[in-house]
Amino acid sequence: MDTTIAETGQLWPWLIPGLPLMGALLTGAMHLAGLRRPKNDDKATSKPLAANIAILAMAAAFAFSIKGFLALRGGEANILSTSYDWIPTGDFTVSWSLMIDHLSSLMTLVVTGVGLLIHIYAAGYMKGDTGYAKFFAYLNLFVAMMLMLVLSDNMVGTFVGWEGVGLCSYLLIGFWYKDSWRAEAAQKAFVVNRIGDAAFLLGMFILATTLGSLDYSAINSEASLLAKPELPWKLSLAALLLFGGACGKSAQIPLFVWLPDAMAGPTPVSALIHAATMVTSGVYLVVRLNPLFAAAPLVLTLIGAIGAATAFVAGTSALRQRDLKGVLAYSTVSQLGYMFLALGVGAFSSAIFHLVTHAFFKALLFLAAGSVIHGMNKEQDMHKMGGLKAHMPKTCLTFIAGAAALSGLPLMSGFFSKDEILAQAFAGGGVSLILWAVGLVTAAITATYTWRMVALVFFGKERFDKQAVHPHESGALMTTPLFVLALLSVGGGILGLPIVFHAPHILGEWLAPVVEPGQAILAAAHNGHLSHLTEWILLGVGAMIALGCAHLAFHAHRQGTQSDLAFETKHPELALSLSNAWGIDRAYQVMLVQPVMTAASAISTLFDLALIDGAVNGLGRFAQRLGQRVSRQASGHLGAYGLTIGGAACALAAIWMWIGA
Amino acid sequence: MVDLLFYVAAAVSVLCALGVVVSANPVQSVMMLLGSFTGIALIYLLAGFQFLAAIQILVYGGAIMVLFLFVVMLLNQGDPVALAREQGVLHKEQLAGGLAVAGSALAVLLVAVARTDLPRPIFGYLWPEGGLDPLLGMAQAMFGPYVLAFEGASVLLLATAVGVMTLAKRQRNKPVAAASTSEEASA
Amino acid sequence: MNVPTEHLLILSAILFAIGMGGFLLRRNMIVVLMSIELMLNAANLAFLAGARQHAALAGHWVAEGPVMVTFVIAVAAVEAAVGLALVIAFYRRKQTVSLDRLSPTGAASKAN
Amino acid sequence: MSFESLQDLYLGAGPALAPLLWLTGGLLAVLIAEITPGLTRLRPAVVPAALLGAAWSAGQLIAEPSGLVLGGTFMGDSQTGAFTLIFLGATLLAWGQARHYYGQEEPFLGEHDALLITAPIGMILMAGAQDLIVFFIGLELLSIPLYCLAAFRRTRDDSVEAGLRYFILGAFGVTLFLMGAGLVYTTAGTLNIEGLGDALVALTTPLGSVGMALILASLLFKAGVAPFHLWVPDVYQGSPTPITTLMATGTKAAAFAFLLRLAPILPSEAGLPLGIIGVATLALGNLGALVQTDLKRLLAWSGIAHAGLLLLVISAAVSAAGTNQQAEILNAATSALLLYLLAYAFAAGGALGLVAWMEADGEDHTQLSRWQGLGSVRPGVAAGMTLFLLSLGGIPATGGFLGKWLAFSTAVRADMLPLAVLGALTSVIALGYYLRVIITMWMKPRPESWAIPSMNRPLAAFLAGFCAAMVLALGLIPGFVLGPLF
Amino acid sequence: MPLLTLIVFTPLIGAILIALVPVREVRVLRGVSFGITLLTALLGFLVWQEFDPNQAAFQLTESRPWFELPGALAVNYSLGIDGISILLVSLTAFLMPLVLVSASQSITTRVREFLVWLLIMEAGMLGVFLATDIFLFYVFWEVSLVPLYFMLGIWGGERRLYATLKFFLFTLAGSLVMLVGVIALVYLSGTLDIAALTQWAGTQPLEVQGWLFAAFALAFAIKVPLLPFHTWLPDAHTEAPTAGSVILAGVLLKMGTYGLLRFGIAMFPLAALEASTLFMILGALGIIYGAFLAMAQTDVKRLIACSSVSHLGFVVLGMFALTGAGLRGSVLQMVNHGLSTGLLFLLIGMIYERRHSRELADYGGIAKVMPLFAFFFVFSVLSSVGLPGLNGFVGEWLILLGAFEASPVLTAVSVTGVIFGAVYLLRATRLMLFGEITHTENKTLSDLTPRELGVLTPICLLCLVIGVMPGPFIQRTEASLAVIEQRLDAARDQQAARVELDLPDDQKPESAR
Repeated sequence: MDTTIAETGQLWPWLIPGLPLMGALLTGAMHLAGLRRPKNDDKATSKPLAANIAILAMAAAFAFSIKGFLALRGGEANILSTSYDWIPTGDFTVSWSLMIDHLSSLMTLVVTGVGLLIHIYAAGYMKGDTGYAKFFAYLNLFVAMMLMLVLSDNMVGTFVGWEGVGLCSYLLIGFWYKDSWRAEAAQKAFVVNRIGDAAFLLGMFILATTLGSLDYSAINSEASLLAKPELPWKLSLAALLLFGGACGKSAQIPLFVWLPDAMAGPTPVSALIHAATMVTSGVYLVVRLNPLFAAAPLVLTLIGAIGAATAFVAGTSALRQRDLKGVLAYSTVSQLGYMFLALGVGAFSSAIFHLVTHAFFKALLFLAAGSVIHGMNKEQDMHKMGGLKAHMPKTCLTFIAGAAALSGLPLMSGFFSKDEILAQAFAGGGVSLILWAVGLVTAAITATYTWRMVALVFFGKERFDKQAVHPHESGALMTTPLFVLALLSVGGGILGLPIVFHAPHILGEWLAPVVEPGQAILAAAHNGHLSHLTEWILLGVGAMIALGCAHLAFHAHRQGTQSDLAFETKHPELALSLSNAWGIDRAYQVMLVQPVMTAASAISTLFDLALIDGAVNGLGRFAQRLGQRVSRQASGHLGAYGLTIGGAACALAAIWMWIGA
Repeated sequence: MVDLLFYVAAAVSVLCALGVVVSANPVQSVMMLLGSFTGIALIYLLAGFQFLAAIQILVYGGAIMVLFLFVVMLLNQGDPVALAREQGVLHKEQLAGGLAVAGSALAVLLVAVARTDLPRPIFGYLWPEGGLDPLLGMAQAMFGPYVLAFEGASVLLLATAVGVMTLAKRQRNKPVAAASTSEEASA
Repeated sequence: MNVPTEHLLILSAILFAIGMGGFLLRRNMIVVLMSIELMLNAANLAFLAGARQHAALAGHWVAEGPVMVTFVIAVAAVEAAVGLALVIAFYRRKQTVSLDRLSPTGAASKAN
Repeated sequence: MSFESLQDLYLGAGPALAPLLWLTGGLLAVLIAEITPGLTRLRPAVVPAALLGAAWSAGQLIAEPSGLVLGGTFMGDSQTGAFTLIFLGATLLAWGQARHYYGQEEPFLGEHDALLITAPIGMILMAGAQDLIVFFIGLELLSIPLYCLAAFRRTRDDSVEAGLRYFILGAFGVTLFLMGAGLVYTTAGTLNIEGLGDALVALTTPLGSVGMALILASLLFKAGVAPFHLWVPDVYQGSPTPITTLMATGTKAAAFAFLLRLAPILPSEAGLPLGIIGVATLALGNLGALVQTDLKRLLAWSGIAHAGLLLLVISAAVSAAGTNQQAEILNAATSALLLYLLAYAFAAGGALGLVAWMEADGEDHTQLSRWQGLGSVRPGVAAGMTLFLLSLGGIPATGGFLGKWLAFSTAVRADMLPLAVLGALTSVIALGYYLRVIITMWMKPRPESWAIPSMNRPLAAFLAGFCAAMVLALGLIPGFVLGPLF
Repeated sequence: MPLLTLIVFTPLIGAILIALVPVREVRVLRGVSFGITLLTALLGFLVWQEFDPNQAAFQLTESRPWFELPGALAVNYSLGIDGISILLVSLTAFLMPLVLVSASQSITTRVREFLVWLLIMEAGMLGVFLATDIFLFYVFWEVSLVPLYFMLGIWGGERRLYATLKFFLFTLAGSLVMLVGVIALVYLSGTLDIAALTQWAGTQPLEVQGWLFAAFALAFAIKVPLLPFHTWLPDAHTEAPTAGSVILAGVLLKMGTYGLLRFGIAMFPLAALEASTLFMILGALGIIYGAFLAMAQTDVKRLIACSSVSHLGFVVLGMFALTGAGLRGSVLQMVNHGLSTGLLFLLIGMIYERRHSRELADYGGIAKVMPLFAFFFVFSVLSSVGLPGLNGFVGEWLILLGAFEASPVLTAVSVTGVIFGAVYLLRATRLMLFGEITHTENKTLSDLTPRELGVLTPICLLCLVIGVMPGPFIQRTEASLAVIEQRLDAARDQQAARVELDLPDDQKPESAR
């Protein structure tokens, strides 16, 4: 890590997470203040104010992100901003410090940019909700935490954001807490995230104890140094555990189960947290620590494998969803799998590329879906939609743009990012070829479910109850962000055009200083440079598959729900298990959750109450009973007293005689 | 001859003591007790303690026995009705226990006696020089070092008189004067 | 008399044991008191045995034993008086001198 | 022996005997006041006057010990003086509690006082005895008045029976002592403690051992140590409460005072068995107390437990015999016993005093259930009782804690750590029943229909307050006791 | 100015003052006692200010001869404060006024008695932390038991009598064993001064240290409470009135961990090293076990109580890791647990006063009618589960880091406590706050009053401050902890030398324990 740190005295980077945090505090205070007021108070006055504050905070944060970006672009070294010591551990000290480097700068741009759009959208979407100010407080807090996550110079700071976004996710999933299933989903999200966090913690401890520091710069330089000779297994273990943390946050097998349930939150939340930002933090972490992971090839392979598996499993699940947001949720999991697949083959910048484009088009898809749901009076079942193109053209248009990007139709942003990953996998050779194959299949699946969704929602017959539902287009506040995002989804590809286009890979070059150390370590392992021809062929294959599957799926579902129902009647069990993510969630319930709860009640009643407490109380009762017996000796029967005293005297005399002897 | 007399006296006192314990009639027990005390007094005499033999007879025979007899009579304990009411002589429920404890007491004492080698005086257990009796020595000790015990005993007698009087008095009639009673005289 | 001290002690022990037997086995309080008197006498014999033993060893009379015996005899009288007074007090309440007629105690504790 | 030599003998013993003379004088004065019509009214003043005079003399004795007096039969040292103070305090408490306690027996208070003032004479003789003869007379002087006093409420079966039980067993105990003393005398040729100390070899012969064991048995009986403890609950419960106070505090103290004198002449191997007996007694007493529903009986059982702990102290002193820290441990044991007994006297005496007070409202008020919710109507009484019980339980800031500290520290210093730990653990049970009383008083509601206990007993209130103050003072500023004594 | 004496005796004198106020003047009683606790808190703040973080030894010391024990042992009334106690003293002084205010609503019967006990309790607890004479320490140690006993027994719930007895006897059993240990220590060393005792004990061989350590550790383990001795805690917590629960969780349990540190680790480093694995195992087991217990509870107060077992497992784990981070973390976590669990108990108390039920099943959906309550509840839960940015995280993180150095495996086991903590606390949150209101009684619940907000807010703010800026808190402990670390290092050297010496004789160090 030769990118040295130039300036440490600057505190303005703190404004990037700080402003949303202030926004959160302000809007939160507004919410709390609103609670204390009489019920019939005019809340309307405070409402736009809350949204405005939040949006303003986001805009300012975005502005400062750009400032950071420009500073770096101007050739400045990484900007380190240390405020004060946080935790002195005795051996080293953890500080509150932020670092703007090429990676974090990019992430802040994405987070604040997409976040800003979603905020604007949410101002329209949440209109009329009683928890309006609260919602924006949470949303702003989330952004602050996410920025903390990506900006922190050390792992502990990242962990603050890491858990902070988890918390906000919890709060937002359970935003409509009156429905207990939403509250349960929130709890599940938090707990599953915590499993990952626990692994993260352990990984962090390994690094802290072996390397003596938790600053990224120190870890990355140390790790790459250690990588040269025999790698200590401890570092591999650390990498594995950190990946465990990433699994939790980025919803990878085996910890992905919370994400589909997380759709219980309001749709902007799904867009922001469960598609664009928080779930990508796992990817961010691996890239941030790329020398460490590069130095642990086994872990890297595992990451690739898990990524591929997740991509496939989630993709197939997405095929059978009837819930609009369900499809998107599983799609997100699947795409995250893609990113991990990329990480697994050492294509760090490709993963980030996909992360960025995914943030664009998935946010778009969610927001558009939100617009649909909004227009359909909270209806989410695709089987009860159809033909919405006519009712909400703007939404339809933007949704199709997103779908095209997601499914990787040629020249869309997703096309480039996905194909870059596939190309890298193919270039890796050996085991990576399997990953490539899985990726390709998943690409086909992706195209299939995406266009199934498009067809079911916007085309074909109108299957909803026309008396009850009057689909309508959303307001400008909501559609404007859609268009911005659509633009980004379509054109995002220019960030990373393939080499064969002979255009600069903007993103790759931008990230080069960050991923270089990792790449350097990996360089020894494989040097996958593809010939231009191969790359052309791969691009072509990708385009063909995407187009073909998209076409087939669109036409199969255009007519309506028949093909879905046909499949369900033909393979009912398969359909069910597919729609439930291969039944993994159910398996967790049966194999993990229930045993733990049973064990808890068993420990509580059988072990603790019966055994330990029983022993304590038993001791008490035993003493009581013994006391009864002892007490009963003094019965008032003088004969017995005499016998005891005489006998005892004799015994004492005998003992004494024995002692004397 | 003198020694033989000791064994006779010892036998008498032991037999009488047994009689005290097993007699059904308390009056008989009192008489047996008197016999036992007399035997012991004889042993005192044989051992050279004439004064002690005398007070043994005087105090035990003359006072304590009379006291016992008096109470037995007072409470009609010789009466057949009373005898019947007391449900047998011995406490059958704790016969075994009592015998065991008494027996073990005897055993412990006898073992202790048997296993201890008391030094034997060269000239046997004959009277020492300087008189027939340790009376002078006793007097000197009582008014010398043991004066505290002696005076204590006198206080004890006084307290006993008060206590016994209080106990034996019937309730509700409060006499002011503390006349000496038969109990006190016995001391 | 040239009887060894041991024999006096044995006599004392036997009388003590008999007294203890009476004390433990008889129901009649008055007889129990008599048994105590027997035991006191047994103890007195032991004191005299000691006094004789040490007098014989030392060649002159020793005073402690006989003094003790005197006190014991006095105390025996005292105890007899107090004991009988208590028996009378008890008899006045229960019209009996049987030890078995003492009320049982500690019964209340079972209620707990 | 000439008159002059006798004069020397007597006069030298003056300071040591002064407390005894005060008390004897008091006894005579009580009797004279009782039978002289004009002086009857003076009688209530006589006993406290005599007790205070004796206390003053005892204080003098502590300040200037006169050592062995009367030809080595009596020890007039500060230890005797200190124990004397405890005896006098106990007697004073009992005397105070007895005012207005008796109903029908009130006319006999003269006799009562005469007997009451005799008991400490015996106790002092026991505490100072350096000769078994003196001890024997002391024992009788203590016991005989207590037999009579236990049966003092002749209108009640339990009182008469308490006296009878106490007497029959006590007389049996005395015969054990006498038999033992006889055997000891036969082997060692002396009844003097110092002489016995010189003839330790004789005491380890079987005959001597049996003798010592029988003496010990009788002492343990008086102290109420298991397995000689069975009489304690019955007698404590049946006796008039003031007399229970005297027995619980005075008799126990006297027995242990003499055990302390005896400790140096016991074989050091006896330390362990004695310690085990002590801990067993501690456990037994506490277990017995755990299930009692009568306060007096509960305090009796707890008294047994306390005796067990004190025996542990004695055993520490015994086991240190012959080692180079004998003197040190003996000193520690002495101070531990004294302080423990002092604290115990005030705590148990205070508690029993409150019981006696409550009894004014009915004979069944010794029942714990009758104390229910007392804290809400008579918080002062309940608070006092709480303080006394906490002191008995050895909670810090009370005298009981300091006693416990010293007691355990003696055992620990004599390398009896396991016994000390066992003792500590068994005393947890003690808190179980003390807390039950506290729970009853404070944490259970008082039935509406129950009358509020009367409060018109200024002397009892004063004594309870005094005890409470002493318990606290011993816990918080123990220097005033520890300083002059040790 | 004898600051420490003032801080101990202000509540005590206050208690006497209160006792003189007529029972009926409830307002006066409350006002005066609040004033007194406030004054104490002010004094606590002064102590905090006066405290010199760079000094490792006791400071602000005061000493006066008290009395002399036989054996020429001078007992002194001596107070002092160092890095180990400063946080706890401040915490006690800080919490008390708030507890008092919270109690003013819930306690309506026998108010004067309650206030007297509360003030005595404060004096006792402060005394425990401030005493530098072991006799004085022990006196305060046991004296602080009594007030809680009464508070529990008089103002507690239905099974209060059982709980009081259990609480008292359990703790006392440990205390008495400790008493024997104290006595042995004192007479072996010939001093009662804690600093001198620490010096002396450190030089003793393992055989001596081991026994003494065991005697002390048992008492503290019961108080903490460590695993097999924990069953008194749920009962006591469940039955105690809110103020009692808060004090119990906030301060009283800390007496155990404080003791383990001062009289376990600092005093007997060799023994602590030997016992460290055992205690870490107990701590880790406690974490998991407490969490499992909490998961199975249906009574929310009992649930929080069980969570205490789990949280204190963390403290013990970190402490007996015997590493710099672990020690720091455990010292800080004592405060954190006091704050966050105290908060939770306060909140449970507030809802209990409205609804008179502690059953989870009787609630549900009350976030709708009590949004402020919900806010504070969630805040407390988050603080309790150790969310970064709040106090719990800093302590837990340091503890786990420190523990990881000592035993990665046990740390891995303990880390699951982080997960389970989220499980049971969020479950409770969900069942209480979220979902539809199913009980009609709950529909009319009123939200927190300003007074209640006044109680909760300062604690929450402190949670936040410790979370983002624990520096001033940790810094004050550092000097003293550094000394402990030095002692431990010396002991480690000694241990190593000993192992080398003993190796020929067939692995003696194991059996030497």
